[in-house]
Amino acid sequence: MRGKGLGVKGKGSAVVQGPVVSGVAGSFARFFFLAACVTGLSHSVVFAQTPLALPQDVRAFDTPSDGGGSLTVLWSPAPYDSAAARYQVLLSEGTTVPDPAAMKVVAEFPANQHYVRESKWPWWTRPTTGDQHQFTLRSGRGVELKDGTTYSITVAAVQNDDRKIATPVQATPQPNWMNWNQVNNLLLALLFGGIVFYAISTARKREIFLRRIPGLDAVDEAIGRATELGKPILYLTGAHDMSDPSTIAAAVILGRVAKRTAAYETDLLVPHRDPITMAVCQEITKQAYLEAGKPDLYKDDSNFFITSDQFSYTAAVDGIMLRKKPAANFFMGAYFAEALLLTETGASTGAIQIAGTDSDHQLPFFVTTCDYTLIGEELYAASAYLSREPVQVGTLRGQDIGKALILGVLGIGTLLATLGVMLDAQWPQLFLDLFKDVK
Amino acid sequence: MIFLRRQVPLLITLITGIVFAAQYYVPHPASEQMLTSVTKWLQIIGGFALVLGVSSLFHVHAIKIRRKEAGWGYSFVLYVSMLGTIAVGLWSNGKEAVDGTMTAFGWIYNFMMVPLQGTMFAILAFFIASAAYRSFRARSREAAVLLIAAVIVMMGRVPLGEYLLPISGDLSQWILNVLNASVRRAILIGVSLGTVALSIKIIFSMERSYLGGGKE
Amino acid sequence: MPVETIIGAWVATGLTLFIFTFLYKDNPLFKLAENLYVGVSVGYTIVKTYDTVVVQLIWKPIVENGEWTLLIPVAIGLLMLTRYVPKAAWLSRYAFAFIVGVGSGLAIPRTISSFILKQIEDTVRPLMMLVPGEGVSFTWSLLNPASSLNTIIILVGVSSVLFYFFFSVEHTGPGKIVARTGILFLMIAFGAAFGYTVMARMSLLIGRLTDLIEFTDPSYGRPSLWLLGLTILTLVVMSRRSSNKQPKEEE
Amino acid sequence: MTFAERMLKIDRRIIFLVIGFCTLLPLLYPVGLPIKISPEVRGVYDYIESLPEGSVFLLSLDFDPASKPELHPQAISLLRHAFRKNLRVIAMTLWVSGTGMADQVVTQVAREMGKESGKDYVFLGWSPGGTAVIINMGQDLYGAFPADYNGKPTKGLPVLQGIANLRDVSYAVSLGAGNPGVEAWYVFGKDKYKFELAGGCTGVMAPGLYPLLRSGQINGLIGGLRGAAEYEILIGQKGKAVAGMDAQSATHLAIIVLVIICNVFYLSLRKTTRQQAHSGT
Repeated sequence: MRGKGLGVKGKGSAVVQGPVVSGVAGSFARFFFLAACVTGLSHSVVFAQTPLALPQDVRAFDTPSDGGGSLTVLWSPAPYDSAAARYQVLLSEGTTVPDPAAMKVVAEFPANQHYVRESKWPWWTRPTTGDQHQFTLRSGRGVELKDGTTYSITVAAVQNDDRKIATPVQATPQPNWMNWNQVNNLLLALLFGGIVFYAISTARKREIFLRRIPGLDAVDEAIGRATELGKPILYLTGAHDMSDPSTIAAAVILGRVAKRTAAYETDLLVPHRDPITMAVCQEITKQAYLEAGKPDLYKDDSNFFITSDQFSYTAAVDGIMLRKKPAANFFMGAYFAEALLLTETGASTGAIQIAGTDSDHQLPFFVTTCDYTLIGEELYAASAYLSREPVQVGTLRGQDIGKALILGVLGIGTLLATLGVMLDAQWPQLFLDLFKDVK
Repeated sequence: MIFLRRQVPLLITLITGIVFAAQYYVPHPASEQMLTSVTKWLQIIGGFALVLGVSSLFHVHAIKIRRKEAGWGYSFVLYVSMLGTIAVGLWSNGKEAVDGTMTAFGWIYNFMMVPLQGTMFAILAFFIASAAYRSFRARSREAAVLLIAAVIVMMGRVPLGEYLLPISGDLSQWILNVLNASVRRAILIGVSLGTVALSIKIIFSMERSYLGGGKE
Repeated sequence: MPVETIIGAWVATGLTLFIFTFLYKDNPLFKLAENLYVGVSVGYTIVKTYDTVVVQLIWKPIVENGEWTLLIPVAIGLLMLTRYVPKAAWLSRYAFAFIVGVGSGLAIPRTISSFILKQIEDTVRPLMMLVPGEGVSFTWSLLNPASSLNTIIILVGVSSVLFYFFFSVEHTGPGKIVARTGILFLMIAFGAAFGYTVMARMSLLIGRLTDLIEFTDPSYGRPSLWLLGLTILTLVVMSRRSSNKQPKEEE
Repeated sequence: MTFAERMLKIDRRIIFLVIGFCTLLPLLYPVGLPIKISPEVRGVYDYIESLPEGSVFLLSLDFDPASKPELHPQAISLLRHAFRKNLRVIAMTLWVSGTGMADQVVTQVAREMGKESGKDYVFLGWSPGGTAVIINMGQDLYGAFPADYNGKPTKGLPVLQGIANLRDVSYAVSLGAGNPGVEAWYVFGKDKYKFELAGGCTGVMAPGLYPLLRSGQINGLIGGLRGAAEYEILIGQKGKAVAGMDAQSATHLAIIVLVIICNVFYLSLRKTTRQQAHSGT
């Protein structure tokens, strides 16, 4: 919380008059005005028991950016704003009020509360300067505001037995078609969508640079060692089916591994948990052997189905590891609790183990039990790097740009926020509000 | 025909996707009403989706039994237990308890499903222990950092650890609250960008794997 | 104690022990329990789905309140099931298109608001704090998560990890240092996750053993002790048999 | 084979036995070490303490029997606390296989505290759709759950008087073991319907929820059995979680010792192989 006695209006500071605009228009001008007001206010004094006066500049309007059934009242701060005095919000149906004193009291609170700056509205929807009083009345307990009905509404100041009621003003609650508070969210969605589209279309036209993923070097090394030892290679594609991006990535990387095993003439074992994934992987392996120029070495049963049950599958694969003692184990794709059971057995046989998964809950175990781990998005990146498919590469690039933007916002934002505190200024909010989740 | 089979589904995705993304920004009661109805629909469709998931299991095991593949006896056990549970469940009106007294369905749930499912994951405790002894090695500087952090958190989260090494409590609190939170936040932001990108690609039919196989 | 509870205690204990036999090795007792588990839980899901979806969400609202519009989701749901009719399988795409479309649409703004904006908002904090009475100053306390020092650490952590997952920039020069910082942060977070996962798995074991201890009570007839003996005996007999058989199988 | 190699290759079933005993012994002979309360757990407790009588408390038990040992004690403590404060309790689950367990725990605690179904609390049961259920409850509670678990129509239940949707809930706690869980309750619930939210979760989930805790998206976090034990201490009714803490201490220590031994052997092995490599060349 900043500001000492900010709520009390100092001498000479202007009250913003004029029509209340609820849209975005005009907010910039208002904002600078607000900043000027607020900074000029820091040295005010609270007077105790200032005599009561009529609440000034009472304005009421339909609360913007909501689903209806709500009105907002604004009025100017007064010298008597303190915990000792109280404000009442009064309401009645219809446009004429015979006796304001008989209006229904719908809210009552200490006079030093409910300022515009306490509301969560960002600068582009703030109806007026931060020092003004604001109260938003909603349909709920004891009050019912019907959309389309005109209400008279006013504010009374109360101190001890004294009660001063301002002239009632009229307003009609209405549902709105746009929540302007969330417009930053919408802009970001559109911006990011545009970036992704742009990146994908660029990737379709020309090669986009992707850095080499170090884990892929480890893959080659592991296969080389398996060849030296004359032992097979074990490759797992994870627990999910082909609709999961991590399985697709695992299948793409399998293509690369299969090409190498074909070139080195090393045995490849790929036990599966899902029949469809198995069929897809058979195709990929076959293609890889063809590309490596060794179609005769391809065996259909290097890809085989075990069972879809989690622990039975694990027990079977563990059995393979212990019997065949593969020189390298690859764990790509999505994994659950079985991850540890697999990698631990693999480590005990002395195999080189390389993992790649986006299952973050299993990553710690992969990192400690495997020689190399592709962490989270690295798995997708590795697959995009190998496949060079424009949509994949483009998406990766688009996300990179998104991340760069966020990094920039973090840096600039922190700088501005710090300046804001040091200089006791409000203008950094102009930027910071853009990246706030406000409703 | 191609239009009906290929274009129309993509069009449905495009329209529903845009409409429900836009709905978020529209507070009007009409838009809220639409959201209410459609989420209710999604609940019902969700029920059908469960049937879909279950039926593939039916299929796999039915084949096993029919062909008398190795271990078909277990598939038989699976079938019998499933049909038995369904019969008992329907007989008990799908309620585990009526006014606090257990039904036969509740009995199956409490004395079969709960211990079975609970134990399935409890055995992992043993495997973690054996892995701790055999393979949690500081192979690299990174793995060493991981293991040290893990040991501190393990100490700090149990009374004995805090008793033996009083600072471990505060230290693990700091690791979780500051270091861990910052990393998780970065991951969350990265994953969210991925989610949004994927959703956009799906809506604009650049990503179609969800439509699955099936001949055109 | 009611008879069904005593029988239940025996069954629960037996099944728990069957699953624990996996620790010895994969064996028929474990497989039996595992398949029983899959069967029972699938059966349970089917019953619950029927009871909730068909009875509560579809039948009653339509029959009692005349909400005929609910036939639309039913139709969409049925379309989904055409997947098993090869000739009409393409119809299921309409259902998936609808679900995936709505799901993607719902996800975009909500993900941005909850996981991007909210997280940025909380990371972007002033590095200096307004301390009452002292003015603007830098707070060093590590234990206060909101202190200036921790704000900087979080900023460094978030930025370096975000940078680590950058794929269109080579990690060289200063980038290498940032990426290395990122990986260190990542490893610490993985360590924390590791510690917590150990804790979770141990808790599950504690929970199961607490139940087993409860079932050593004479009022249940001490099922834990009896069945433990029986399970071990079975395992011994089975391993004897398989070791007799093994040589033949291996030729 | 060196000593270190031989030690590393011992049968893992010996380790299994060690862990088994480390768990069993403290359960049979408890010590009762003091448990410190963390600010995350206190956040939940304090908020429930601050709620006036008759406030609406929603407890979503989003877990299945696999996480029972961790989340069941949390549910019991939270319900005891809420009932003691005379809050109106709405309980439900998003996980189908947790329905029976959730019903059982709610009924059991309600009975123990002398509360009446329909008047003081309601158990809504399960509904399919995951996140769709949350949105639908936010729009119209009675549309998402036309009837409670026992088949009674939810409209007109005294406990739900004045509640139309999630906006009328004062405090919601999701006890989540995965997805849908705490995060889903924020994204599809609190984000729009503005109720206060806290999470209880398994140890596996806990570290991932800290960013949400820091940013105030959840105002408290009860993590795993340890969190449950802290809550039991806070409400002054010790239960299964506190009883399990000694065993938890023992097993953690055992694992730490195992990790250290593993690395000592590993490093000594690496040293010898390096020396051999040097002398060999």
